Amino acid sequence: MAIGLTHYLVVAAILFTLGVLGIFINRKNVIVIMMSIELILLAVNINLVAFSTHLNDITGQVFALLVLTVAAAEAAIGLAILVVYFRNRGTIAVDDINMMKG
Amino acid sequence: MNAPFVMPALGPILPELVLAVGALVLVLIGALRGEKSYGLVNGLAFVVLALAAAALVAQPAGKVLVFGDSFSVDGFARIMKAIALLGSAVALVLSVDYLRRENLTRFEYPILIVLATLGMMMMISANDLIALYLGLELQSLAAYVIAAIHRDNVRSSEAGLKYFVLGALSSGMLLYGSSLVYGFAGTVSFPGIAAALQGQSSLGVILGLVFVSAGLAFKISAVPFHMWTPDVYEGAPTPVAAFFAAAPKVAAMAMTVRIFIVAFPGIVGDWRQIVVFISIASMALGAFAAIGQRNIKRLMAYSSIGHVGFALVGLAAGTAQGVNGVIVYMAIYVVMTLGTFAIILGMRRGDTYVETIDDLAGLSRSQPFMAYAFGAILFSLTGIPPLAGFFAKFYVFAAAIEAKLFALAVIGVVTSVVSAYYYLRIVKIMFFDEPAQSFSPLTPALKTVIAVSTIAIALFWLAPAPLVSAANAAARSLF
Amino acid sequence: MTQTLPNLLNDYLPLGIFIAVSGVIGLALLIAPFAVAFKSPDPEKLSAYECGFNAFDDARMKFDVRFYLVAILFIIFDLEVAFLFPWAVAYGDLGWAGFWSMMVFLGVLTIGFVYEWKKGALEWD
Amino acid sequence: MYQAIVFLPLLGFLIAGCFGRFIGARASEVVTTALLMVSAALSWVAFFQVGFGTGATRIQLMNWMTSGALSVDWALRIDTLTVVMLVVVNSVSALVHLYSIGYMHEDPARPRFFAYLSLFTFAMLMLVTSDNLVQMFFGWEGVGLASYLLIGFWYQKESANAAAIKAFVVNRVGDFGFALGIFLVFVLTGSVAYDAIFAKVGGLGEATFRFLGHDWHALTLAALLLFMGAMGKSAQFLLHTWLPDAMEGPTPVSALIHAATMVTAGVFMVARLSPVFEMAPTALIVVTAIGATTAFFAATIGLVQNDIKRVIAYSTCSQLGYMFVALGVGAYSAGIFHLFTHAFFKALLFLGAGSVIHAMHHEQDIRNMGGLRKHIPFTAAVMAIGTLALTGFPFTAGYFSKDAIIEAAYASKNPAHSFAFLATVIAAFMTSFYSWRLYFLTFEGKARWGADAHSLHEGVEHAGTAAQGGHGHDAEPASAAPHHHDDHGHHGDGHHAPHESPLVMLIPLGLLAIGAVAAGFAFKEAFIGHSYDAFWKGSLFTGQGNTILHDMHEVPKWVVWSPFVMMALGFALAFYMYIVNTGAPRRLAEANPLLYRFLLNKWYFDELYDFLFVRPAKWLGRFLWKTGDGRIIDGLGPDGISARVVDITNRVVRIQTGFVYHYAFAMLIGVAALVTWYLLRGGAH
Repeated sequence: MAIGLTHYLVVAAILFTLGVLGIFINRKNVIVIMMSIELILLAVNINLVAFSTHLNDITGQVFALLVLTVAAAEAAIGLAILVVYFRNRGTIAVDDINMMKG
Repeated sequence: MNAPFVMPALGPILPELVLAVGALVLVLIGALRGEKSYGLVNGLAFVVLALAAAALVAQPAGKVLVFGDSFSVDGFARIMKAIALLGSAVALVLSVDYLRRENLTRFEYPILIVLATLGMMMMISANDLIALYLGLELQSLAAYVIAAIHRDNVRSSEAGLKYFVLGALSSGMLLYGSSLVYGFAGTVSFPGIAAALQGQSSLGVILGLVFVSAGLAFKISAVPFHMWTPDVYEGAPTPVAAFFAAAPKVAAMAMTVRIFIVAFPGIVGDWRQIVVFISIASMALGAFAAIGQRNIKRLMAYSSIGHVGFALVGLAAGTAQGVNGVIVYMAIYVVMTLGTFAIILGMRRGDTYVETIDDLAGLSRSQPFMAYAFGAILFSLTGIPPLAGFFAKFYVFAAAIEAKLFALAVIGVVTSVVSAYYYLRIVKIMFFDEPAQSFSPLTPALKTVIAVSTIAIALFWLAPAPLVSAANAAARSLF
Repeated sequence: MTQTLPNLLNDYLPLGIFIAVSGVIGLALLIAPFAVAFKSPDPEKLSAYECGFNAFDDARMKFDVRFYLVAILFIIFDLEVAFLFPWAVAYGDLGWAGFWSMMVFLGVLTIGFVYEWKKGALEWD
Repeated sequence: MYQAIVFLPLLGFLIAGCFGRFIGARASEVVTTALLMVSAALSWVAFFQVGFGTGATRIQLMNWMTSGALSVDWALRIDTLTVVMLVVVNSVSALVHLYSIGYMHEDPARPRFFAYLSLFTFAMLMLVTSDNLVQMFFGWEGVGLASYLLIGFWYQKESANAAAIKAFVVNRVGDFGFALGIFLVFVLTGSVAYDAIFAKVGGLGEATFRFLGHDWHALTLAALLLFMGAMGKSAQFLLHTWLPDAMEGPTPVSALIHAATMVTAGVFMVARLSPVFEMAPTALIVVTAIGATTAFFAATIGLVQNDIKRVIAYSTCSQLGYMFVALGVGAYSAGIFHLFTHAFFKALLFLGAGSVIHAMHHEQDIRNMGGLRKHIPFTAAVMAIGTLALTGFPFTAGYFSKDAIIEAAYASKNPAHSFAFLATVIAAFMTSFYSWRLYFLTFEGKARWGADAHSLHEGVEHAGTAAQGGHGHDAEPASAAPHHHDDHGHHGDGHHAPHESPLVMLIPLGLLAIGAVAAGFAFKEAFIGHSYDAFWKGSLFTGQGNTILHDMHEVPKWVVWSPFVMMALGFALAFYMYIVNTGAPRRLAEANPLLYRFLLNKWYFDELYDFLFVRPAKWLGRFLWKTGDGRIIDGLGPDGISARVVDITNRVVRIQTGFVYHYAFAMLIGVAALVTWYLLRGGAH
């Protein structure tokens, strides 16, 4: 069986779904959310690289590389904000992040 | 094999270059001079924004594509950039006094504003998916940090965290959609996508479009991707909320308009349904949810959601006239929003900033200038002629009617009537309720911003033509 | 479309083998230390690591938030440097414009580095 | 010249509004009044030039906005209809400005007051000179805003605020229809400029418009929507409730806005759009019916009201009904003629009432007046003139215009005409009765404000007003207290006789009295007589089958006499009940307690609206919010929708839980919904 474009797309879709589910099913820890976000971005990268190969077009890989670096910056900022939040609240449980509502 | 790599023309991106180099220089200055350098860096940030604006104004008319067609400098980009720069600069003006009183005078703040503005300029000019993503992230990453700039305040850091988590999710969705669009259209360039689709839509592209729209809708805080807005506005320091409500909205709206109009012109029928849906949802939610609010920043958050819905009515039309309406709407919206936030920042007793609506009670007696200016702005936000807000709504509704979107226009009118409730409620509290403790006098900066925005709103009807004709020309540059 | 069941399973055979092999290796690595490792604790081995962790401790323990900071700073520079590889590979085709582009990029990174240095992010205390 | 007419009031507004604090109250008064005087004088020049010459023109000021197919110019449309309105607006406004100098002389916020007055005048001028619907809408909202500001001028007074908000909200209902009407006209004709609309409207007789799943006759729908706006602005039946409450504003405001000008904007609009209405006969039936109902209904309420201003307010409401009857039966010129004459005598009555109130130390209840003729003879005389004109005494202004309407109603072929005729004739009787009742109770008979009666009353009254912040003079701001009325004594111990108002207030009264007597006689021929065509020059459109102007001169003699008879009967009855046998009214009221209460409570309209809209809103508000929030929303006015709104708000806000995962979930639901939608739809094609 040849591994075709569809397989990559399905894997990426599954990863993406897992990432999204991870964001709102998880109630415990914001770090898990960060990981879910990384998962989403990786799913995107799989998509991009798969399409790039399929289309024989380098743009997708360039895009993937940029996504990778931006994701790093995003993770860094996310963690920094998380640390600030932890200092103030003493918890990073997702359930506790609801000072503001309504 | 490849064409030799040549240096791209830098002239057309001079405003962006100014901002980028300026931001780097400011970082160096800040880093080398230490924490005391806020005043200097802040001043220089104004200079940088002003220089960028000057470079923008000096650009020749016409359309230029640079960086392998990924960056488009056209009339539409220029007018939206001008509005965004104005929004950022005024937001920066509003922040100075607040930051000093709250002991937040960190030199990073103006730098982040400049960087976010740079991101917005990229969003506005982006002509392919990569440039769009990079601009968006540059703006968002700066914004996440600014939201949490008040490090010792639990609300501010919660706002930053929420904004970050949801923002990251939304940019993930946008990216996923981008990857699908890239895969099924075979290119990331907007005109290329339009050419590849040839007016036909495949399921993959539609799926991609839905995800891209979700990401875009988050950035303009349209329902159902709006949930972050009230919490972030409430939690973030007020000048930050002012900044978020003005310039980034303009940039995100410009980006939305460009991607729909330039990349998917052939399948208007397909994406119009998305736009109509989120437009109606935003208008309705903005109108209804704001009514129960006590915190004026939260109220303004819902109000901004509603206004985005109104602006989207113009986009739903999908015509040059509609885009014209969107531009006019966003320009007027920015002026009204900045005026409102200037007033919110004026709600200060000594060194304490208050932000509930009840604190405004009887303002007409203690601070008539503030009360009348706010009254005018609120009437304008409601859309009562002859104030500017009326024209904003008028143009988008006119475009919707031209495009035969009668239901959308009628719903828009109805929701604007509903929204009158909460705007007029504030008027009632200001003018008719027993006075609460009065506020400290306005600072000159706030006074200026309030006065200028109020006059602009109140007298717009005398000469709407300059803005409208400029918007008209800008809108045509997209088609 | 109309594959017989054995054929379908045939298609997945490589996957099955892959899972089996990875399982075997994983288990082997877990079990091997018990069989072959020397067990002669001495004070040097039991003393805390340089980073301050005890050698034998709960793996889920809390540790200093400053590790995050270092990790974050590392990952940013690490990933930005990822741009250097494609650049180096294609360097011959790029010419001066390519060279200067990368220099500007590195310059921007350097400014970031100066900032974090001056802010004291590289100091432990 | 026309630019000057329109923009001088704006100049006055800007000067008084921006610099009022620096140049002082006196200068503000003088500047605004002088500018208005000039404007009024120019208006009369324009009136004769255009009406009796050939000066009709269109002055393009600028291209206002262009958006796709929609192009809106900002232009002044000067034709006979416009100049008639210019004369009415500017004359009354100038006199009211002058009058206010005297009336408001104790108020510390005079610059603001005069600025508002000028602003209102400017907006009204914008409305009447408009060249297209957008410009008209603009002026329409402008007068609404100015009216809101003026009704709530004494904002320390709770009831004034309530009245202002009520006026605002009720008018929004009408404006909503008006705006929809404009949209519909634009959709039908592709333009908002009058000329283009009128040119196209002829070909649209059969056009239909699909809305809410039903095909409507397009022009009828458009006309009805536009008329809805007119109903709000002109306080017609069902949307009338704001007008009497608006009497909370200072009396000169009532004279200017709620008698002579703004409330007639609806009449003007229908007349201006006569080509549209002529093409929509069904809409005209509605106009006639609503107008006749209002004329009758408001008159019945007027019979028993005791507040001097409210009586006149209901009378205004009723007279506006007459005008709509005229419009409805196609006699546009008769409607405008009545508008013209009514402006004079109604402004006169209001200003006269103001003079009485001024003389009586802010007493407004006519049961506590009486015998005032001896004390304030000039006011009594002009009030008598105004009353004569209102009731249609031969050869006064009202005689010509009102009789013309009644004759037109009789002669019309409109299906509602017999109802309209009956209603207007009976209303004429009631008009005469309540007008003379007002006059007799105020000026004749025994003084009921004598030392005993008055001091007792005054104690009550002033305790009441003190609770509202110590207002006098309808109710002045607290800052004016303790007030020293240099010219009319002081309150408290001892009582000083009422005395005539200062000259600056009497001059406008005199001028208006001349108008009230002569306006009808002088312009009858031009407005509705033989020089009709020469005067109007086509600015009012009448359809081909519309021969009403001819027919109304051919009605039987008894019809011509009926209004006069009614007037005489009304006078006689009032004379009997309030002069000869003063016990009769009480006995009558006691004999028919239900009817009396029904009328006294204005047909229970406020109570009905209260029950239908306000009460459920309050109940739901309390129920849903449990806290004080309910008051805030409900304080905004009679709005049943507010309850629904609150309900929805609560649901919406409940979604906003504050939890990140709920927010993310909402986003996912959004995406999922859109994807599902496309998948399903994709299957469909």
